[in-house]
Amino acid sequence: MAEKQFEPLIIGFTCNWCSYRAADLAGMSRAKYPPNIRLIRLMCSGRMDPEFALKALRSGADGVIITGCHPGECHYLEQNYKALRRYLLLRRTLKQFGIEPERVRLIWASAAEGARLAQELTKAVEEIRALGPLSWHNVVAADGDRPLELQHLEEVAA
Amino acid sequence: MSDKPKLAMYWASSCGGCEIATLNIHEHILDVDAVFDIAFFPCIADFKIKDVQGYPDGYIDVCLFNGAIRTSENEEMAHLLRQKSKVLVAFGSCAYEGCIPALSNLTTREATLNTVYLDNPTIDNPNRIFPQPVTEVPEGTLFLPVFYHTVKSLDQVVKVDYTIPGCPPEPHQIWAVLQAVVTALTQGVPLPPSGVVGASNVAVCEECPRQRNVKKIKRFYRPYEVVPDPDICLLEQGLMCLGIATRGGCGALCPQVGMGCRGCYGAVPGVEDQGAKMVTAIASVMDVGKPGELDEVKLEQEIEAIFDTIPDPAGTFYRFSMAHSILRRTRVNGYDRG
Amino acid sequence: MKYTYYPGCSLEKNASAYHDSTMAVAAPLGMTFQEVEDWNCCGAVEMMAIDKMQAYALISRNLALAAAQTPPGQRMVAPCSACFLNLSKCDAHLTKDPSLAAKVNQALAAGGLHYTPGRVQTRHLLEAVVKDVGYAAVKAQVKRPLYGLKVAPYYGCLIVRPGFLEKFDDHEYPTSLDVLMRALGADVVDFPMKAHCCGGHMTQISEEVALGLIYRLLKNAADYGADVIATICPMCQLNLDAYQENVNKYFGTNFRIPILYFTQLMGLAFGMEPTRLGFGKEFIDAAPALNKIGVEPPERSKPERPSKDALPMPVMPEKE
Amino acid sequence: MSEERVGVYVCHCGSNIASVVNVEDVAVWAKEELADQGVVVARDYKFMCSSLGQELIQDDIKEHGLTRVVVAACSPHLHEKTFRTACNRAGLNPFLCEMVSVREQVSWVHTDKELATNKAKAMIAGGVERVVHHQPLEPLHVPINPATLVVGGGIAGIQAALEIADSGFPVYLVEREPTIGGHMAQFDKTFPTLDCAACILTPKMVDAGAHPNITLLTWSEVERVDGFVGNFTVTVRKKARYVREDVCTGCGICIEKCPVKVLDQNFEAGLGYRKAVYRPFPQAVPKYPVIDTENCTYFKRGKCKACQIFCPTQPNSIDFEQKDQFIQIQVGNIILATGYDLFDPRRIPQYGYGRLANVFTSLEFERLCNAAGPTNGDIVLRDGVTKPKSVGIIHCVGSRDRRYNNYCSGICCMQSLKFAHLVKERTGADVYNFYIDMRTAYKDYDEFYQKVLEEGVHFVRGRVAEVTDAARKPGEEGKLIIQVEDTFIGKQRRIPVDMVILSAALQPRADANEVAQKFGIACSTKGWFIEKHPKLDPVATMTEGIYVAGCAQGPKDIPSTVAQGAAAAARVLGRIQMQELALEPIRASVIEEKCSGCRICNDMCPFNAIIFHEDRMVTEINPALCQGCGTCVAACPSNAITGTQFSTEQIMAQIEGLLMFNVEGELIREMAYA
Repeated sequence: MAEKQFEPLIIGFTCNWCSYRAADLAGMSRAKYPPNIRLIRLMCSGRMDPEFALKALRSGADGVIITGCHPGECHYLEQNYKALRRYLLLRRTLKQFGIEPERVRLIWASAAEGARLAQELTKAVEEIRALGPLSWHNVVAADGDRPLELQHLEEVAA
Repeated sequence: MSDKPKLAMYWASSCGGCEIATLNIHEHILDVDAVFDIAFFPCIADFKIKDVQGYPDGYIDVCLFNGAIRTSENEEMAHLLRQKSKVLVAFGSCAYEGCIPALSNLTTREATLNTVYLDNPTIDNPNRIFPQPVTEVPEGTLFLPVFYHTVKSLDQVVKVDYTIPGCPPEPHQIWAVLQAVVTALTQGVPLPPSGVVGASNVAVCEECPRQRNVKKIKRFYRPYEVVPDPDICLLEQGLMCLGIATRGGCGALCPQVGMGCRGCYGAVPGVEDQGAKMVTAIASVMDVGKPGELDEVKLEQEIEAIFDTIPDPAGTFYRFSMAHSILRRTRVNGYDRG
Repeated sequence: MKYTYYPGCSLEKNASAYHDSTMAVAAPLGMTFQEVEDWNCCGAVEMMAIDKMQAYALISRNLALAAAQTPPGQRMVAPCSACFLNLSKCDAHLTKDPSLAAKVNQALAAGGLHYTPGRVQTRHLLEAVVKDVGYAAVKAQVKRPLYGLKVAPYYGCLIVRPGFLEKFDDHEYPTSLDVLMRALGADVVDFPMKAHCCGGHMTQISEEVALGLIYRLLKNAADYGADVIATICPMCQLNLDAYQENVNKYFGTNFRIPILYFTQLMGLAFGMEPTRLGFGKEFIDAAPALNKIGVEPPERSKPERPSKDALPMPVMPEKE
Repeated sequence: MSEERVGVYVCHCGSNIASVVNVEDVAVWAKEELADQGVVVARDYKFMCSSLGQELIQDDIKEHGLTRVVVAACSPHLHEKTFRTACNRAGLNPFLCEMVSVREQVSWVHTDKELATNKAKAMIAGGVERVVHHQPLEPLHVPINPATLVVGGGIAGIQAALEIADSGFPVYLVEREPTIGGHMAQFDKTFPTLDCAACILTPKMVDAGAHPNITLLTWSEVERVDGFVGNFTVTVRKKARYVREDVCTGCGICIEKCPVKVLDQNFEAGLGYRKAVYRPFPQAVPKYPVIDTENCTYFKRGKCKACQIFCPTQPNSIDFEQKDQFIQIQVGNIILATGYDLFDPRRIPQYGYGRLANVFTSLEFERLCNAAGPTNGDIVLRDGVTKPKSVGIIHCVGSRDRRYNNYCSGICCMQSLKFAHLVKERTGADVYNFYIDMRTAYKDYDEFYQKVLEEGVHFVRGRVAEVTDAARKPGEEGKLIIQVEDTFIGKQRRIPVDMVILSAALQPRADANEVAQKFGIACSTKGWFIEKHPKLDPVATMTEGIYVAGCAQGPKDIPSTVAQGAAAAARVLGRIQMQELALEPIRASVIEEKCSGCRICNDMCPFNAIIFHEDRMVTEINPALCQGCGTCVAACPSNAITGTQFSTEQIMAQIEGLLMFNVEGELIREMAYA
């Protein structure tokens, strides 16, 4: 039997004005993308708090996608520039935590780019699939730190 | 023994600064002595674990536990003291959130041991001898505590009643907490609700006398690169300061003398991840790229160039709070044993 | 400033005047040249059309040699427009297409060479003079300004057009040579055909076509009253100079416009001996034109007062 | 265990959702598995948005005492309002309802039924976890000042101003030039009907100038905009005219007596002259002249004063001491109609403009054939006398060209056809039009094209390579030769003509970015103002209360410009009639006790909603200015800023819910570490 392929789980953050509507459009035009992505609506990519990404990664997501309006097209004028800066600094920080930059991505998508968003999401799923599971609970818990029996400790300390 | 309340203070994975800070309450230590019996305090008086094990459960009224959980011994002591104490206090940054010991969560246990026993320039260890948890010798079996892969905070192994943050906690804050406990014990006043005590609920900036303006930061400097203006917010001068994301209570001592806050009081209440808050705050106020100014590639390059002036973001932003952060440690490729 | 120097075949033979004058003016401008040892032909204009792979390999050999012989960051200068185009084009294509680079390097390996795309940056001599040296430094060297000499600046079709390089001058209507000539004191005439083709190797394929192309350049220069045409390319110089008599015969004209390298005019303005600058090797004698050079700047004739009916001309941004 | 009582409603949407997602299973699952999260009712229904579906929710709210509602159906952009209203009818605050888009994000984009059902469940779990943290909210109400500011006095601005003023509401019309009229006032004829531009424009200008509801502020610029929809405070700089508007009668004697002639780069497009004291053209509105201090002899050398000496009014209208004035006006809405700039064809040197005398820009040509222009309408060469025997008109100069502007300027084809017709009619010359594609959409335009074709105008399809005076062939001497590839016959052609007209592109105003910033609206990287929706909301902007009209939003012809001016006015009038405005209560606010005054957030808001109180050293957010993007919420390192509807608790809870189980449906939560 062929081994079951790994199904990554990805949380996507969308902007109410562009990428969330692009996702709507992808639906309306019946563009297909893998069901590995679950989206959250924010009003703007500027609302994207790095804590959200950390929370998702720790809670079982294998990747995080942040989406927003193309530079220069932000509904709120320039907040996506702030999102970009936060994303870049977060990515640097996450690298030190051993998280591949490919797992946390930034995609610009306008409300008209339904098909493109679907393509980008598909690409992201495949690339994160290739990286394998993140399973953060294992990263933290599975360190073999089984405490020794108490009497051992007693002999050492006493 | 008298029927005075029993006080304990124990030192797990930490530097000893907390004990010094405690003694630094000066003559108030006499008040402490007047109110308490010292039940366990290895730093100032001789005690054996056996003594503690001999106490009935809940015998110790207040146990100040400082230090992170780095080894199996630390963890066992945490369990033991939890069992024997009515009130367990995570005392200082190590016990609260991992502090400096937990920075080693950014690497592996193996790399840490290598640094200590092999690669350090002052070490000569030709036979590559490392401490082993179990060693057989003709006389029998020797045990050493297990050195954990991940440094944990105290509350990640046992239930903690109170936390006093700081590296180390400020003496006046320690005294204030002890006073509250003393009052509670002597006058039968109920203890405050559990949680963080001996600190402010607002970030360090509130206590900082430096003048603050709308922030636009062009780049960061290492402390040796510039002489800071004595009156203006350090962050605005490009000097890394974690005061914006750090719980106050210390009196903003570091920024006042020109040294950016390192973040030792941990995250502001209500914040889960101090480092993430630094990432978002710092990135928000970097002065680069207005709409329409640069094409996307150039913009990204310029931003990256500015971030290059922050050499170690994880180590800087999580200097004290690594063990208590959302991710807690680095993921080592190939290490996953899931 | 130190450059890697790729002379190219022409500068060894028919364009020796270009080489000599380049060397002569380089010194006062602080340009020093390190010639690529064992360089080979750049493939001229035909090789690309015959076999791209071979052409890339041929050109890359020069790049590989230059890379091996010179420190990183040192720019290469080619005075010949075709050499410049081939060298820079090849590097750009290798950078863009790693599979092409791999193939080329396979070929280079046979000669024990290797080239990392992007390592050698090539500039045309004109660009090096204009951008690296600058107009002010050129002007500072002028000892005998070319007052009164009417110069038509001729760029040819190759150097301003590559779209893969950072744009060095306008593709269609370049002006850098105009400004340079003005810095020498010359009177620069408008030359609308300044970036049109000189005919290239058409003289060898279909002389009639070539003569037509050469004719219109000469006529345009003559229409605007040019005493000389300043060129930046050996091919252009050869075509306009050596075939000028043929043009005259074919079209029944009587053009006598000397075709000079811009470096020759620079040398002249720097007060150098004409023989040092390769003068005398041209087919159309430059002496009569050069005799016109005055000592004083010519008095600017007042622009003709437009008739009262005339509509005003659009305001142009200040020249230079 | 949640204290809230949550109802979950899963819509079939006919078969749109049900054919891919097992909706019955989802509803049963939600009731059983999400009980701990507070779910007390979970149902599936054929069409939740139908009145029966809505009643189902309303009944449950009453019967089961639901405190929260989650509807798993289509996108909230479609039916959020429907379900919020339903909740409201049943007495539940509408903002306690959350929609989960299992149609657009699940059934329409996924095919594997099992995985799609898993995803739908996870999304509902996210919705349930989130909705528990919702807060009841009330919409924000803002009163609307009935006055309107119109910026730009071209035909778009005039039209908008008149529409509003005619409806009885005050308008401030601000124009930076000395007169209103804009580009249209410079034109001769307008396509396709060939009405004289002045004949149709000047009456409107006069109306605007005399309208009791319109305050005309010409020779003025907007300096500052404060406030927000309904309550803008605008500071206008009224530049010194040096002519007293209260006494000047506009007799024009000062202009007559002024000894200084100045090349008029503005109104006459550099083709004619004006005086140092001038009004751009005789029908200017207002009629008061203005002194150009750069060229006035008095301002340059301190003497002359001819204008003052000859001024017949009592007291004298000329006032050399006048200073710029700053005026503050209060308005509820703003219409931006700042127009366009013409592409400078000097940037395409091969077309020879500026070098070759007889190459003209389209605007120069407009002045040339305008009866009030420098040649009194004679189409002549630059020498001022010779009539051209042949004229080449080049389309797309600076448009549809990767080197300059990618876009089509929209008007140049029709404008060039108009030029061709005028040349033909007035000179009988041979006319060549060089075009890439002929774009003559809209009413009566293509008929005009056919008419011009029939008049014998030549059309060459191909982009012109160059315009040169370098003659090569007999017949080319003394002419301008147009080198072009005629793509219909596949040949290079050289066409000698006497005159060349360049139909230059329309470009955004050079200062469009600054203006956009001043008004806090979005602007494309090029400089066109961005409308709220390109199709469905083409005159509003993302900033409440600010509208755009005319070429400032993108190139367009006069009919579209007028239509857009009127449309913007209609939107504003609608707003004024409402008297107050209900705003979506998605707003950020500062919890003052948590604010350390670090000022990280202070520069986060492009709408200036963030205020810092130096005295208390805390930050505050003005809810009326806040647009709810949440950028400051995410920036605050103390979590001292909260955002309604998108609070950190709501998002964090939703993340947890979404990650309840993995793609295959296995629970993740149990694996999470302590």
